[in-house]
Amino acid sequence: MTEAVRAGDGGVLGERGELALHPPASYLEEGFTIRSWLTTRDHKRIAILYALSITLFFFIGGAAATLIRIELATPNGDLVSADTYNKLFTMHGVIMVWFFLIPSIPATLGNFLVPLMIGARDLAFPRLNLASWYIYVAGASFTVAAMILGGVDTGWTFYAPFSTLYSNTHVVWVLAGVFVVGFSSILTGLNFIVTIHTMRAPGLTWFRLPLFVWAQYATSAILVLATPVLAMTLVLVAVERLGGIGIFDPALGGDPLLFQHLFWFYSHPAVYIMVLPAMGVVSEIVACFARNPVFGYRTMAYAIIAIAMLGFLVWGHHMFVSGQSLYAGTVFSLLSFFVALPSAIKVFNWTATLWHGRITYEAPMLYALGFVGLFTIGGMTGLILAVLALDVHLTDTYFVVAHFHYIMVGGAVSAYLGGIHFWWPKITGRLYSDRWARFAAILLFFGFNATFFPQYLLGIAGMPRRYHEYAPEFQTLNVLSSGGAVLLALGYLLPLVYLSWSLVRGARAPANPWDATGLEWRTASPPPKRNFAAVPVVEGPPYAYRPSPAGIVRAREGTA
Amino acid sequence: MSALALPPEASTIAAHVDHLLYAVVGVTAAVTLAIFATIIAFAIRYRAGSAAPRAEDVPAAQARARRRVEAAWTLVPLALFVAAFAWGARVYVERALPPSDATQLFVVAKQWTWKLQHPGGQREIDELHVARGQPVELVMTSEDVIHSFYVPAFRLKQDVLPGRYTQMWFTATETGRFHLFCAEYCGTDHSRMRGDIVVMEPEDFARWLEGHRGASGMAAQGEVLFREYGCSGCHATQPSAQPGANASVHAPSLAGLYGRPVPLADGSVVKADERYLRDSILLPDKEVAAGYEAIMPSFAGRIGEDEILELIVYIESLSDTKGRPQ
Amino acid sequence: MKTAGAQALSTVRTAATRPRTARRPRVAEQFETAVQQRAAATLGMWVFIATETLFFGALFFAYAIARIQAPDDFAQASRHTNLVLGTANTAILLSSSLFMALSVRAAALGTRQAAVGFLVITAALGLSFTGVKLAEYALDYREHLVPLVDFAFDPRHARGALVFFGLYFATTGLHLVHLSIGIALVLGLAWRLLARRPGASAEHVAIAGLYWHFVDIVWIFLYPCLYLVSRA
Amino acid sequence: MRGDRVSAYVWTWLGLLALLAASCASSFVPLGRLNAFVNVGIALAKALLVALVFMHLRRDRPIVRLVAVAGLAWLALLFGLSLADFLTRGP
Repeated sequence: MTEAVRAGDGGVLGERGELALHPPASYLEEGFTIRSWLTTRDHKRIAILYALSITLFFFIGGAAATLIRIELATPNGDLVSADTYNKLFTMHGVIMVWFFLIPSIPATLGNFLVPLMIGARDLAFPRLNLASWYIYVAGASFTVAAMILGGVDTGWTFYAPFSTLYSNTHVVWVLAGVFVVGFSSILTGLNFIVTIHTMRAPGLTWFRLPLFVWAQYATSAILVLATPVLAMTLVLVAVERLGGIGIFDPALGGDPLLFQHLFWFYSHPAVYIMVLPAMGVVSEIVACFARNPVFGYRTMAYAIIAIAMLGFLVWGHHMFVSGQSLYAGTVFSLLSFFVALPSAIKVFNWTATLWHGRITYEAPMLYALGFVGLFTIGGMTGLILAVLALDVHLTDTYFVVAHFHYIMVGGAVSAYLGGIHFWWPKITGRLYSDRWARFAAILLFFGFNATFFPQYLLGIAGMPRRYHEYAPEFQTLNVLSSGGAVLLALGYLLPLVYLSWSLVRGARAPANPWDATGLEWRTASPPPKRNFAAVPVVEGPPYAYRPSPAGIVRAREGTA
Repeated sequence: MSALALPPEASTIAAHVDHLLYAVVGVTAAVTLAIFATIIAFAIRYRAGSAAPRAEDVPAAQARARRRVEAAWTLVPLALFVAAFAWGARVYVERALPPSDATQLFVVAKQWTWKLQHPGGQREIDELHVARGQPVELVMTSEDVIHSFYVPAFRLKQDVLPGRYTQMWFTATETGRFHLFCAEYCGTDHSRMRGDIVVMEPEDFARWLEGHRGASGMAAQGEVLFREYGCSGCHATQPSAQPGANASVHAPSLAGLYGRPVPLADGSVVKADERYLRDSILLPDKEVAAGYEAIMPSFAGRIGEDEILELIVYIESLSDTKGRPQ
Repeated sequence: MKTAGAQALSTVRTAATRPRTARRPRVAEQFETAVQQRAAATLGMWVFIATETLFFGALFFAYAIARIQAPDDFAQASRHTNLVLGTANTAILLSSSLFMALSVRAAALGTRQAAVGFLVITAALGLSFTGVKLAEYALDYREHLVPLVDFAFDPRHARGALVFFGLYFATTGLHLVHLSIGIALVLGLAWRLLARRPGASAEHVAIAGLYWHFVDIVWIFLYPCLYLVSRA
Repeated sequence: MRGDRVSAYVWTWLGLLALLAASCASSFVPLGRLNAFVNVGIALAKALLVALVFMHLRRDRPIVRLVAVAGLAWLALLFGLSLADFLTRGP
């Protein structure tokens, strides 16, 4: 065995593993002009470009959500017209799904961390990576153009024949936007798959990979295999809308359920595109702050792959009352239970990772624990929806709305924020105020539950989704939900403030502020352009938090 | 409102759905709380600096623990899942198969109203009167986009598609007014596409039917259309009678057709149900009956959805297997 | 077990000592070796092909469902496609694949001239395919088979035939776009090989070859779906 | 690709042309629904030839073969599970 490196020393590996006193310039100092950013091929800088873009869209989509919640405070449509309301929820869905959630963790944290975690200098195709971002921007432009032209009222699901024949809004612009942004996802996925396959550092075997990398790998596979189907489906919608070729509209000889099959073939796995990376982030954080190896590491890795694959077999559970055949509905219900199993196992394993730990509760850990709680509720209610007879009553009601917000917002967004807080020192080289961050995490947790838990009850009571006006008996729960949304909105603004503040006034971050394992912590914060001064060689399993030498625990308490 | 904010339970199937719901929510809630309790217990007991004993070698301790728990927490959920699936599927199938004595009612959805028609010819808009205790089967179609017929109090929902019929059935158990919602987003006034299901005692319902009787029943109206559209020129409607006036045309007789298997020209056999009759009117070349030529003109674009339904009810009335009162 | 509370690691090789031999293909900064670079490029192209498989596959699926809905209309419509031109074009494309494969082989063996020659033949065959296809479009136009522009068909089968020809133009058009990209790629590569420019190695020819063959495979499936629905 | 013989390529090409001829000829034989299956079968055979010989799949790394199969396998999922609906509709 060669020389081992001590973690938590705050030092940086030099050319031959010695601690360098004068580390090379960080990637942030490689150029300061706008041009240097817009022409960069550095995966870390591209991650920052993505982070800025998706943050912008997160707040646009959030503004739409805020208006929706205000409108729903009363049963009558008194704030906006029915058409405006329909355009608002369409915009909210389209933006949050394709311009925030799908790229959120992969394109920002994934882009930044995958090469660092596997000890590579960059992704396999850096130019393609930059191209992905430009494609994202192009797709975003089409979508913004549709908004400026007057919006779209089809809902993010674009169900035919409403989208192909009956909607009088700028559907084709949004189709173009989503079509284009799909290729951004595909190219990111392609880049990750090739990178993880061919560029791992010496000794970094598959079962030494951090679970975050496993999750990115599985997500990439979904991106590459599902997104093209969506792309073609959107083309066919446009062909029918513009050319009158009857693919989906029965009046022209098409079949509207064909659209739903094609759409959900992508859009159900898309849920796993959003939540698998979140699971990866949470595994990293829970292990680090419990100071324990992830319980059942191999099982966790297999579960990620199982979810990615089984996720492709269950799309028909969105169609139990659609007119799909009885036989198909039954098959899809059974398969849906199977995909729940690996998810359940993951929750059990995160819980068990806490066992015998030495847990501390910095902000990232609070977000991660929030994820586990909210994801569990979202997953359990997903099981309820997989039960055929219950889905008949609950589908297309607020129960479904609450369910997928628990998974996508309570789950994916919590994990995204947790990940941002966890790796913020690495990305920016600055420390933020842990006190404010913990306050925001707790506020978001309660705000989220206040907003979305009442929606489960609304769904059970029978309130359909996408309703601009509703029966008066639903008002109490709607007011509760809207009240919670105020807390939630405040909670999302807080990180924007204190994280920005840290960029100006935050203390300089050491290379490894959390005493975490993983190669990304073995280089400076922020890392130099080429990530590592020397190619690291890995000689042991991941998450080697135990046995924990006393020195490291002391060092942690010193930095706290 | 009952526990869980459920709406009133007003159909036979609603009770079955609610039992299932209570069971599934009960089990998932119990498991969720157990997980949360464990997380909180571990979070407190194993906080940094606590005196709780820890294993010397945590990876080894984890490996030992896994052998004890992993099989259990994989197999127990799996068993629960299969049970939930089977129970849910049973009620789902029950929902799909109407009893043979169900009265057929007809629903045509259109942005943004529900048009409903009783076999006796009574028409209603955004309101449907039914009798308590009488099984009702809805035959539904849409004139434009996809809608969804949702009655929370019955725990039933079925998408209503253009270009084909979807079915749903229920037996109301409580009298009163219950919400009817459109549950599939259908455009501007989707949220106003609401109505009421009015469940009445059978004798009140009979009075209501009497008071709203139209000029004639659906079958009779269909018979008029059958002549107006010229169908009677070619198709016979009496079992042993001569073909229609236009005797030179060789067309299948419609007497006793409904519900029977029909051999097709391409060798396959289909059941003469609502779908087949509808497609034969609109797309006559699609499934040509064996022994006949594909000479019937298509009526697509010339005939409304409610007229097709009346024609179908008329053709049904020519059959013994499911004759309808006129 | 390591004593350090971290994923055990050490460093042996440094950037300075990374093997940078005098091999011809340049190794980009992010890669360690030319072998790694080639593995990445090949795998990348195959992942791209997998994506494209699903992209075209969804279109084939829509075709399949539409055909199940209106089998007779599709049969009638298919008889109006030009079987002679379609079959000839298939043969042209299959032959182009032969020359593409020969070019990849020649490039791998280092016979530059042969590689360039085969590439040019490949591109020429691709261009003739394009020419025939465009001529066929012109004939389709004359027979009033172009939806949106000029479409007239036996009214008994017009509904399904419109869908058929909509899909016909969508699929062949999309294929033609892919083929045109392939032709540009192949010609560019031939020129750079000839001029001994950077960015043209045996590896590049091999990657372009994979793409070319994939576009060929798409046509292999389009041919029976469009031309051979019913000729009996 | 270095190891392949020219003759292997030429034989493959001849095989492809023969299959093309067979495919075209078979469509003139009235087999009913079987025609479609024959056509798809021949197309699969041609695609397999191109993939294995021209695209060197038969001797490429396992991961590359896995990726190639994955594309087809996922397409089969789309067809298979959707047809579970389309082919079992009706009463």
